[in-house]
Amino acid sequence: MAIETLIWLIPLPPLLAFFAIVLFTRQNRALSHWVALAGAGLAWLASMLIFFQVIGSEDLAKHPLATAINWLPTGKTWLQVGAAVDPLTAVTLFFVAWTVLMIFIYSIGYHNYGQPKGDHDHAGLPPHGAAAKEHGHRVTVMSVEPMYSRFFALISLFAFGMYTLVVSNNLLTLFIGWEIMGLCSYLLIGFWYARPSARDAAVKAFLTTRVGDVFMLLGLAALYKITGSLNYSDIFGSTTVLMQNSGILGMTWAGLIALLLFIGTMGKSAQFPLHVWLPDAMEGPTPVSAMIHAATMVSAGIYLALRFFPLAAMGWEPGMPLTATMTVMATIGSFTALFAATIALAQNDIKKVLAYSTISQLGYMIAALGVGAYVAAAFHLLTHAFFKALLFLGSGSVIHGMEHGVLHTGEHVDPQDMTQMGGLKSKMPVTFWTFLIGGLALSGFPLVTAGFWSKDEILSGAFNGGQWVVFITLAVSALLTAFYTMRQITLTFLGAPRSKAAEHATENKWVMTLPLVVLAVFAVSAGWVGIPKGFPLLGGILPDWFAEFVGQMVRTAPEGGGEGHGSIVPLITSLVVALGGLYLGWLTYRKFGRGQSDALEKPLGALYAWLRNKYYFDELYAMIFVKPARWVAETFSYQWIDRKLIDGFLNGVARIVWWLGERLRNGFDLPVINGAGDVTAEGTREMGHWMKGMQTGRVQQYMVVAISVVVVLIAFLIYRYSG
Amino acid sequence: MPMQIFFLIIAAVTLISAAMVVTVRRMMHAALWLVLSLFGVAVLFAMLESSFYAVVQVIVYIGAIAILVIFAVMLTRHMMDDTGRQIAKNWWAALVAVVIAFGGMVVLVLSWSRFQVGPGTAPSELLLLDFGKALTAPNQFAIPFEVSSVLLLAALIGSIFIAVERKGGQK
Amino acid sequence: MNSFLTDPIGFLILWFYSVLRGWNLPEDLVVLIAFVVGAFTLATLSLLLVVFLIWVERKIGGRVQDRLGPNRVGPFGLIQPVADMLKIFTKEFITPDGADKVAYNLGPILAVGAVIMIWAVVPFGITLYGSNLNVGILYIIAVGGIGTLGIIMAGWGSNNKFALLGAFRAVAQLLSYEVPMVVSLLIPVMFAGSMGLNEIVRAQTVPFIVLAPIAALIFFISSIAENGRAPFDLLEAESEIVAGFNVEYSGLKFGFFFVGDFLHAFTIALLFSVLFLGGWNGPGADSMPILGFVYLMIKTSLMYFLGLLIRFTLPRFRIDQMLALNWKLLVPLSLVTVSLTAIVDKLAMNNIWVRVIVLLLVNLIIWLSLQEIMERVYRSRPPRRTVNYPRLKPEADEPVVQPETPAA
Amino acid sequence: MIPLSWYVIVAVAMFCIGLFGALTRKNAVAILMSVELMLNAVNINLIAFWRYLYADPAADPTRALAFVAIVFVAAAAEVAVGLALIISAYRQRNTVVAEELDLMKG
Repeated sequence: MAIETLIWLIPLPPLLAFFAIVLFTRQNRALSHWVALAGAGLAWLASMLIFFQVIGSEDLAKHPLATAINWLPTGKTWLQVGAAVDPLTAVTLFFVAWTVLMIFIYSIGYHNYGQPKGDHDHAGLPPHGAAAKEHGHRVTVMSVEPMYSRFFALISLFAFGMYTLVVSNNLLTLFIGWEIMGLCSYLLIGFWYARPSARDAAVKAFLTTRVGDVFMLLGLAALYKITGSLNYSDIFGSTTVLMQNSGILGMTWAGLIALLLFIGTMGKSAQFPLHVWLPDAMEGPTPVSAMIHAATMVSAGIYLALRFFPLAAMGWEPGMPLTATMTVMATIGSFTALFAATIALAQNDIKKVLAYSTISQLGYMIAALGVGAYVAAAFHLLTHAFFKALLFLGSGSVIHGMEHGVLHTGEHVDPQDMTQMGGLKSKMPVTFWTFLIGGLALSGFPLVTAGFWSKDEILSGAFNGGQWVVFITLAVSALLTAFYTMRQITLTFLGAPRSKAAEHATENKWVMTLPLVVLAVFAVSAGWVGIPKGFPLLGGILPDWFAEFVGQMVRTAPEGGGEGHGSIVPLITSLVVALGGLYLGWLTYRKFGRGQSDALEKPLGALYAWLRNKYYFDELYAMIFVKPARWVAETFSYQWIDRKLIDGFLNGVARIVWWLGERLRNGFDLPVINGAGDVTAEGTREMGHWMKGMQTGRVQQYMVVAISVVVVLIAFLIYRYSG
Repeated sequence: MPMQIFFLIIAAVTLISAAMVVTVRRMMHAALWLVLSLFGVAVLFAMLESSFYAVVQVIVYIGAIAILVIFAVMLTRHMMDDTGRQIAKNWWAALVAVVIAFGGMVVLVLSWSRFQVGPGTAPSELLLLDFGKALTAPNQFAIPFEVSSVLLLAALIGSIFIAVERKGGQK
Repeated sequence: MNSFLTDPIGFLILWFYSVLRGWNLPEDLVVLIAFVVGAFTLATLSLLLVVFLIWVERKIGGRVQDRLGPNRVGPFGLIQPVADMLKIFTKEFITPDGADKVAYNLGPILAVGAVIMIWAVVPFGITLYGSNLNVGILYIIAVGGIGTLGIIMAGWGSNNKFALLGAFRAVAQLLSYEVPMVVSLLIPVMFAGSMGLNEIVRAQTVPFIVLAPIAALIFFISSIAENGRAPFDLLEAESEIVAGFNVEYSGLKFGFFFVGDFLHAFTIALLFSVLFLGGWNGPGADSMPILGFVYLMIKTSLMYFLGLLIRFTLPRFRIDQMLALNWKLLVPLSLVTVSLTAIVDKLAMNNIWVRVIVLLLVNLIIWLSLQEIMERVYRSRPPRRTVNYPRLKPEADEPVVQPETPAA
Repeated sequence: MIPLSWYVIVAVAMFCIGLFGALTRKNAVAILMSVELMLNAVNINLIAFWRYLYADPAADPTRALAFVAIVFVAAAAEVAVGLALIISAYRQRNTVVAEELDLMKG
């Protein structure tokens, strides 16, 4: 089989798994997860084959591994769809395949496969636990998820969407994959649909991302209108058309389209001001759906932004002032990074912290793209996917362990509340060490962790690009990141247990810890592929493979992967903020005791409440958008337009027609039409009566009649035409 | 000349047995005469160098239709078996009409010059393949072919429906 | 002389032609005489073969049923059929009262004639065939219809209820089983691209049984049914309708049915070998046509033997079972097989090995799904009721009720 | 050689015989048989015309053959349905005389 064929085969196994589970195996839990695992595993295998095939090839960006077929005829041309693998795709494929496979494995454990059925469990609600006997005592143990198979079907479909998006060579199939993921995200957030909060969150996520998608669709339409194609290579080839002025805000077409597509990214990757859905998305099955919304799907937005960086940066060279679109990206990105990091400071829910951290890190990447640090953004995308996946799975593991404790003790505490934890280090060692690695990577702990290398590159990109404001914003948010990460680790794992549940928390089974370990390995080692050449001491020990490989994607490597690493300022900055943030966090929270209020609450005062309530954004949106929309729907549309105007008009028409109908009936219908009908019927009956005699029921008589007619006819015709 | 004699013999056999079909009193014999007559038609087909239809004639008419007719005769034999008139009373009127029709048509046939032509070139061996392709080619006979298969299916279902013995309270 | 060694029969035919031409006869007449003589020879040989077949069948039947079979007349009882023939020749012809004489006498002739007519198109060797008819397969089916006609005539002409019942059954069975047979024959026709038996044999570089095992099986089963032998011998089920359509026949007329039956069994084996086992194909058959004839006879004998084993092993079907087997199993199966084979064969490359593998795979899939479906059907049926026969004797541990003796 | 008109005359004669039978026979089965004769006459005609006028490859020789095939199909369908009707009528009214089957009399 040609390797090109393999590309478009990648998304297929999960899709088949989805259908197989939905149609056939949904009654059988084991079969369902095996089918899903087989789908994910095959896709993983194919991805790895492709990845290792392409990393050796020269000049992959110019000649990507591609295959395409004609799909829809559009007049004289064909709309082609196809799959292609270029460096960016290869790298994305790599982390997507790994993280997806790990989620699948992890989910088996998280949904309590092998545990008894719950006593009061409902489809649509999280499992409540089942009564069981253990060493002669009656205890409550975890119970298996009631909609186990459905979950695996949904994440299989999700994986299909992600793979489709990654391998497609055109915007159409990318958009299809994008929307499939949107659907899956909706279904997974609302997985426990019997909980009102989950329902609301699902709707919120769906609608919020839809705002971005509408703009993205506009961008696609504009792109198709202008370049006549949705293929990446065709689009990037038609520079001259795209550089024309669009007449809107004085932007070029390229800039305008890139801006529209970027709004799509904002929706998907939860950038300010469309970030509000992501924290609420944590209503899904705890770590797994959260992880989808944090490590994989939101990456799709960044992936799109990376894809369209050439469009955004069209006509821009390193050292020149940024284009309008890039400015927007840099502004929104860096603002989101700082803004989300501040909110994360004040959250107590272990997942909410990570959710805001995700928003913040995604902002980092956008900001990096905004200042032209393309490779750095891609690099951070890769490392972030690994360590954030690790963190989410780790938090899920913690929650799972806490749930075990809650069920065991019967104590009523929220298993996600960090203030109720503490001391889990000894209870859950594997989780602790892997979580620690993830946390350090997130904070950018120097030299060993992947996060350090990628973050350092972003900072140096901003610094070397001369974007001071961006640089400082990012540095501050890096400090905050390190701080809240350490706060989280300290509150969760260190110190003494602050609840009985925490005392009884236990380590999880290997199906949950194995993915943690695998991801932890990547969280450390993924950084080694991109150590800049110019880095003091370490630079050049390992080749800077990443920059060379992904750097092909942009014509000129804009930021100093190797050469540009002139100044030592960004390095020192990142060292200081990472270590400083970590130390401060530990210092502040190491003494946190049971029932205490947060150490930041007093010094920050009113600001803390703002942070706690996420700057009241939800309330703001409710006031600006939701209430007016309700008013328009309820009062304006329904009461005024619909009831008064339209109904009144219709009633009037109906009255007129009624009157007219009555006149017509009495004046025309009854005498003329009915009369004619009666006469016809009467005549027909008379005629039938008269002709009845002909129908004797004797076949042969009929035959005689028929043949006589034929004979007469033929004779007539011969007479007519022979003479 | 031998071919013409052979033709005359076959034609005579065919027509005489056809005449027997419509006149003979016992239905079973009529059916057997029918078989002979149909067989004569098959030979005529073979003489027209259409061996395919000659064989198909034997399969369809003798192998299936005639046997079905015989079957029906056997099933309904109690009523009509060999007793009473088999021919309508005013058969002579029909005979006159038929003879007139025959005469008229023969006159017609003999008066057209093209009816006197001899056979043209012999059909090629590959004709059967061409015929098969023509039956399935969409721009030739695919639709009539499909329609006739639908007709056969309808006949199949219909005759089963008609002939099936209904169980229970059928009036 | 060389050609005499490699192809003695073909050599003889050519020699006969040259002799006739040497007499300065017109070409048409030469061909006519040659065909008449050939047909006569073939028919005679086939009837003589029956003498041998009767012995084979009785012998093998005996062995299957743990007997010796004929062993008195001649070595190994070889002359036994001759004795049978003598007996049958000397029997009286009985024509029952009220019989339809024409039909009654025509029946046995058609029954044998239909079988012998098949031989006219069978290619026994490269040079050895009666007529290379380009619609050979259709011809075989048509001739089979004539055989049916013979049986009906016999049954009806006998003026006997049982004979008529046998004829009814014959019509039901023979007409029904013609359907799957014709459909399964479509597959060799499709593979060879011709309805001529010679072309079909030539096309079998790989025997068609490898390409279409299911079609071969269907053909085999339905031709056994066409033959009316066990397990499909309900047209002459002696426990129900005495001897079926031939109950009123005696002497040589009965013998004709007998001969027709035996010859038909052999002809089935012959056709199967020609259509599915490669006919005269075999190593060296191209250069030595007589070898091809030998190969064909070996294959035919094997198939004949298989038919005999089936005949002596399986019990008779009930009539509903017989019809159900046909309409509910063989007809749908053959339709599915034909359609799938047609599609797959069209898709498969021209490479013969690809075809073999792909078609075998298709057949396997059809077979497995058939098994699955049958299993489901039978599982969904209510379990068969077991009959509790009344006990004739009280069991040993049961107390035997003694008739009470009235108290004195 | 045999001229085309011979075949056509045979076909006409056969058609007329069939017509006579169809008009005069009382038994429904016999009427059916007569109809078969008429259809066969048509087939003779079609094949004869094909052989004499359309057999050379230039004249699209498959046309007439397709017609014959359709006549065959129609004949087979007609017999199947006709016989089923006759047998059904025989079961219900115990007769196969066409004149007595006059339920449709007006």
